[in-house]
Amino acid sequence: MRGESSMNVKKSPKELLINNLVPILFILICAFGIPLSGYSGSYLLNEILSRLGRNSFLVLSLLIPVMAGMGMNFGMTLGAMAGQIALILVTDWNVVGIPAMVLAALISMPVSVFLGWLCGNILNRAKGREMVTGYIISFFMNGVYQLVVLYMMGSIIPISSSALVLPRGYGIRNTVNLEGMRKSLDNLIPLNIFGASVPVATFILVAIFCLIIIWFRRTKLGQDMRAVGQDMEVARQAGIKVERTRVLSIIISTVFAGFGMIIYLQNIGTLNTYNSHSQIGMFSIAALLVGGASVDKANIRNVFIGIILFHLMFTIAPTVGRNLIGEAQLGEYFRVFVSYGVITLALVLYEVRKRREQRKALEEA
Amino acid sequence: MKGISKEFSGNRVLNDINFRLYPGEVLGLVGENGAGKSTLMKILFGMDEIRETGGYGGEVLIDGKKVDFHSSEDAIKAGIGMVHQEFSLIPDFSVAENILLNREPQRYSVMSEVFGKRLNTIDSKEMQRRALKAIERLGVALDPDKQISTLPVGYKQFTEIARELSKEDDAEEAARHSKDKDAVADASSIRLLVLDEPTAVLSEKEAEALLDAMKKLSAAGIAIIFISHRLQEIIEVCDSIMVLRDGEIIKQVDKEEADVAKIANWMVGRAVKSERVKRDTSHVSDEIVLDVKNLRVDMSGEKVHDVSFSVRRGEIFGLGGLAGQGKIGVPNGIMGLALARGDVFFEGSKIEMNKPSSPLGAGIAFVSEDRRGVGLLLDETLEWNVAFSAMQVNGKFLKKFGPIHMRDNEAMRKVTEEYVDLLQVRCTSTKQKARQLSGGNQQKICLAKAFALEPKLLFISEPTRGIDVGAKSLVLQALKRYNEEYGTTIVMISSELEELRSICDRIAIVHDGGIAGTLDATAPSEDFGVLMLGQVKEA
Amino acid sequence: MVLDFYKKRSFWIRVAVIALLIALGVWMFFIGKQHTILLDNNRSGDYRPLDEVAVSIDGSEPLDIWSRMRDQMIVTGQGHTLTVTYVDDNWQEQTITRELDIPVGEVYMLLSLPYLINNPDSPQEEWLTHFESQAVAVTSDEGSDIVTDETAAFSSF
Amino acid sequence: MDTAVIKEKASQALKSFGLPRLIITLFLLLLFIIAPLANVNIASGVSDMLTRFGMNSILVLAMVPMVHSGCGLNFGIPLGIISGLLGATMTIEFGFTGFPSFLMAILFATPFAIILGAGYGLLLNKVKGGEMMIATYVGFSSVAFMCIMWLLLPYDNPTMVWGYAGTGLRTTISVEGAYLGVLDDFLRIEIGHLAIPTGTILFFALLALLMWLFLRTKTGTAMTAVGSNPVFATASGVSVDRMRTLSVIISTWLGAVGIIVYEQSFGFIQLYMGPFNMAMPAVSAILLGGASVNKASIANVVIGTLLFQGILTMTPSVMNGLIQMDISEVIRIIVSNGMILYALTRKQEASR
Repeated sequence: MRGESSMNVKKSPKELLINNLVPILFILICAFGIPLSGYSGSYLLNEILSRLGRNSFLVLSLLIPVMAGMGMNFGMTLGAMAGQIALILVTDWNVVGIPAMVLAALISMPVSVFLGWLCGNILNRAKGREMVTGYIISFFMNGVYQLVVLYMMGSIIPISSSALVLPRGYGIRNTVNLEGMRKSLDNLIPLNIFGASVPVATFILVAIFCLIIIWFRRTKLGQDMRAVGQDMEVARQAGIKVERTRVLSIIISTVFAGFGMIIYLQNIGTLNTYNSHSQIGMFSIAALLVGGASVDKANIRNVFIGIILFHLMFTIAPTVGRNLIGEAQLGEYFRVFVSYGVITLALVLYEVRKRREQRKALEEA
Repeated sequence: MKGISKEFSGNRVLNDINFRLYPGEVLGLVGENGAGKSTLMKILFGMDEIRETGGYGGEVLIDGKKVDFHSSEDAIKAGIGMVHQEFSLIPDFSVAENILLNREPQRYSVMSEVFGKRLNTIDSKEMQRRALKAIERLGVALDPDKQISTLPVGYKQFTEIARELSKEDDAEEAARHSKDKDAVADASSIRLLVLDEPTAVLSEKEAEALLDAMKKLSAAGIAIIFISHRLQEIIEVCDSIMVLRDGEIIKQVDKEEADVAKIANWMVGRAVKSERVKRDTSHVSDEIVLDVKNLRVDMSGEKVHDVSFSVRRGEIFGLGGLAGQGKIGVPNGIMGLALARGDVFFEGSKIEMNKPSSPLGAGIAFVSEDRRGVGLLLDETLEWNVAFSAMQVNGKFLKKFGPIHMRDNEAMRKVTEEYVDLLQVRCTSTKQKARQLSGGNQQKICLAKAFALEPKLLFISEPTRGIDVGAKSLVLQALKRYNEEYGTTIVMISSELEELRSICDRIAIVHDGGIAGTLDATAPSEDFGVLMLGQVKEA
Repeated sequence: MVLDFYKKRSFWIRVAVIALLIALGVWMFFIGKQHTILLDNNRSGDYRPLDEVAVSIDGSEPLDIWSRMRDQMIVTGQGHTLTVTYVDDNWQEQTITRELDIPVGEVYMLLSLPYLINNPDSPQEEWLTHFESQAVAVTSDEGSDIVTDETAAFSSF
Repeated sequence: MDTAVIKEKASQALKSFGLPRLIITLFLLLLFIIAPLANVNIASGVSDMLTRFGMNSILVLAMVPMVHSGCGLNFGIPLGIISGLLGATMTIEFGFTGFPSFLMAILFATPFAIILGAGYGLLLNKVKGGEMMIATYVGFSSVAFMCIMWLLLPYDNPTMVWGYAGTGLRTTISVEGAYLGVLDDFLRIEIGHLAIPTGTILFFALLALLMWLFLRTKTGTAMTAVGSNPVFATASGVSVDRMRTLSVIISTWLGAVGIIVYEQSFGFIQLYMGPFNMAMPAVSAILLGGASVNKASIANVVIGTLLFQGILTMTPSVMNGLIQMDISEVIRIIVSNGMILYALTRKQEASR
């Protein structure tokens, strides 16, 4: 409702262009790239549906901290780590299928809550630079994650399966096979259209999550978060517990990121123990920004547009690179460049706009 | 309120204040900046700030019962509402959301049983209803669905007042929902509303609507304390008027007895404490050294619309006026620190706007009112603070090795020591960090910085703000001596009229972004008071 | 008073929710856990192996197990229906259907077919026993090289 | 009175030293003390530490100018590294050898560093307040962009391009025959296990001295003032944007020189994703040396690099000797990022 009312404010076409520069750029890249890639429509559809299924949950988990004015939650990696630890344990216990996913989600929850609480409290001490701090936290926690998974699992935390533990007796192997739950959610309700399989059950979960977010916006806590996000001082004067609200937003985001990671990995089917999580934050954030979100405004529509555009580019880039220059590697690098470039561009546009608005506000006062 | 007094670190800002207020009475509270109005209201409102600085003396009685608020929430409970000068509104929220900020009516939700009450959903219909109710009481046309950031200032003000009014509904709600009878007794409706300069930012029409609203509220039995600098309004709407000066009640009268001139006199007319110091004006010539024409400055809170004045060589020229009227904007605009337009001529040549190096290069220096923000490098040594500007502008304190200009630490130390002695700066060494000095000594360092530039013209803005009496007179003395010894022209900007009158030759009063008039410093204080309040006398 | 009462209530509700979640986890653990049942057609005590026997669990495709052979079936969850089809001494095809319940915490179970067929009504413990698995041979030895490089994920994404 | 002042100064000094730095210093000392128990030769440990100090110190020094001008920590140092890589590959492409190749590498890198640095500086001026996050991503995107360029640029020296394709640079290129060890071996001191790369350390000392002198010039003073209080600097007629851009250019150039010095000691040019993770160690080293987001000195550089590289060299050998478990990588990640986190959260605390 509010989003629309702010859209109604008249904007010049130039401003409209700048505000939507990132999605427009991506539509152009895709429009240019799809014919060059030579992929069939059904292949692309299949690919997009599957990627939409596995990534939506992760990207949606970013929305709540944006609402609370904390920017892109680079700390969502922490949730991904919690999800992965849960998956390793579940795999070791030989649990498979949907029960394995539910169990992993349940195990990841307390870990995510703890990590989110930690992250939120650190971010409260670094107000105004939440993003860079969150980013460093994710690196820092990666060290802790390695300490746990590479050194403590199998030695302190009992892991019995020799398929998981390194030959030296402790530490988890590079890859963990999730054969037991591979696509168990995606294929729970089978459906095929135009030769593309649709992960119906996953989409249902995503839809439920969307409804939760919409409902959450209308709760007292959601309202408080929006207030805190817009003006911390005013919110504090009105008696809202600013710090606590911010921590809660990060906790919620981390927990859902953990769930998202589990959904993501059941689709992939293998867990790269030491690097599945490390880039997930970046790709999710890039996707959200591609969808037209900015550091202080993001909605569900941005999520889906973003995933579709970003992953379309991701799918076609290597073949376009090969067809254009004869080097698939080039396409790989190109998509890496674009992911980083998009975040850079979106951050720069946000900062420039913020400064412009500040100046405007100053002139008006 | 009885016998209220308050000290800030030994500085008595309020002294034995007594007043009474009846239901439905509108009390106008007037006084110069720093007269103690805000402090008084803060005490009434139980602000943390007051307790943290050592509490207050005297007592506050409501309905004859002594009260002691421990927080502003207590004050709200007792039915006191306050609308501050700065808006505390969330820009992207609607009017209704802002009115009921953090007091939103909620609907029960199952999730709240698990995750706590904050997961109750917000009842937007009820919110709408209650917002409308408050707006209706205020009697203005305000759409509760409008987004705050799209509203003109006046409506923002109404939203804030409506918020205070809506608080009594909370009490009712609480009483209705609660099974506990005690809560009902606890919850009283709003009795007293404090409006701190609500009309300062309003257009005339908006202000009128606000005054109407105030009359309506007072008719409904709500007492109002109205703080304003617009005396006309005060006289129009208030039942009685109280004038504060230097922390004391100068006068409390019914409105029938008051008129603008009288009030103005009470406000500024100080018992003549400081006799005007004798000045040697032999070096003052009639030559115009600085000529400002149609200056316009965009500076937040200190906008200048159209200011023209000229300063003679060698004189001390004062710029006075109430806070927020634009006097601070003048030097900041000329020095290129705030966005400015207009023509400024110095010694006949034009000064480029929005380019600090232009006035600096021409020999104009500026001591900013914002010492810590603009005036000093808080984390650097005194030597840096004193010598930096002169080094960058005049190329002083440098050793030259061909094209390379190295800092001359020895020269910097010397000049700093010189000024430390001259201005009696209390510091352990010239290597001390500026942050560690007291306000008065920081101000002296700012002066030293300006003197080190050896300017032909010196702007000095609020030189005595926030420093103690001893330092005050020292700073003023130093300025006067500097002016007399070197013939430097000084333009001094101050909110304290007496201070200006004590050392300036001529004083221009800035009101509403323009010059209300220029008077000789020896003119009677009532004349200044009238100018300050915007009652332009056609000369 | 009111506050206290509320606090208590919400406290208990929270405890109940947490207990519910834990219970859900335990339930998931049981219904999702995989077990390997080794179907053994070797001599067991006095019972000689059968010539040919087909085993199906929970209606799966029947698995033929020849004499003196052992095969395995992977099942998920605790309770299962076992169907054993064999040819008896009179060349008559016989079918035994039994419910089996894998004990908590077991991963490998050894099911002795000859014993079961000869004692179709005996208690489960007599023909379904714990089996200590040897370490499963790992096919590849890739584990020693751990890649912890943050950039490595690009290719895998 | 005097004793009180001294006491206060002592506690101030302890505070500014910071708990994490204290812990890490003690940890490093402990490592050296128990090194003999783990059969680790202290002399070779010190040599390793000095070699790595020489390799990394200039990259750490590159942090100083931007911190001084208030641009924060230069997470965008990969941009400078890219300039250095361009210089390094060009010097090999044109077939320079020996010490001239080293000088030529720096010379070739300089225009790139200036152009890239200027562009980067202008960008950072537009985003004041959000520099660090954007710097990080500018670094990353430029690395990814150069990945494409390394494949496409028309290099054809057979020592550098992929053998089978004849185009596209290899991931690692040896600098043997070019400038391998030109500084390390200059006046090299070897006593038993102890080896000191004198030339590299002298070269660092030279640059550090130049930096020290620069910060004492009129311009350098203005730069520091810009970082300390930009409004004050503006009020004194200094152009804040110009100073900031200048600092970014110097920082970028030092990054370029830093990577070339790194390569002459390391022996290889690492292209593609190589520069990707170069920022974090440099940033955390200077923070470890006691710098904060807005204050840094040459001493911070020296102390920080020694401590950081000391931990990096001593932990694996000692740990391996003691418990046969190599957790040095994990310690590196936790220490370096923990240090940055500490710095990011500290200033806020101080201002409160």
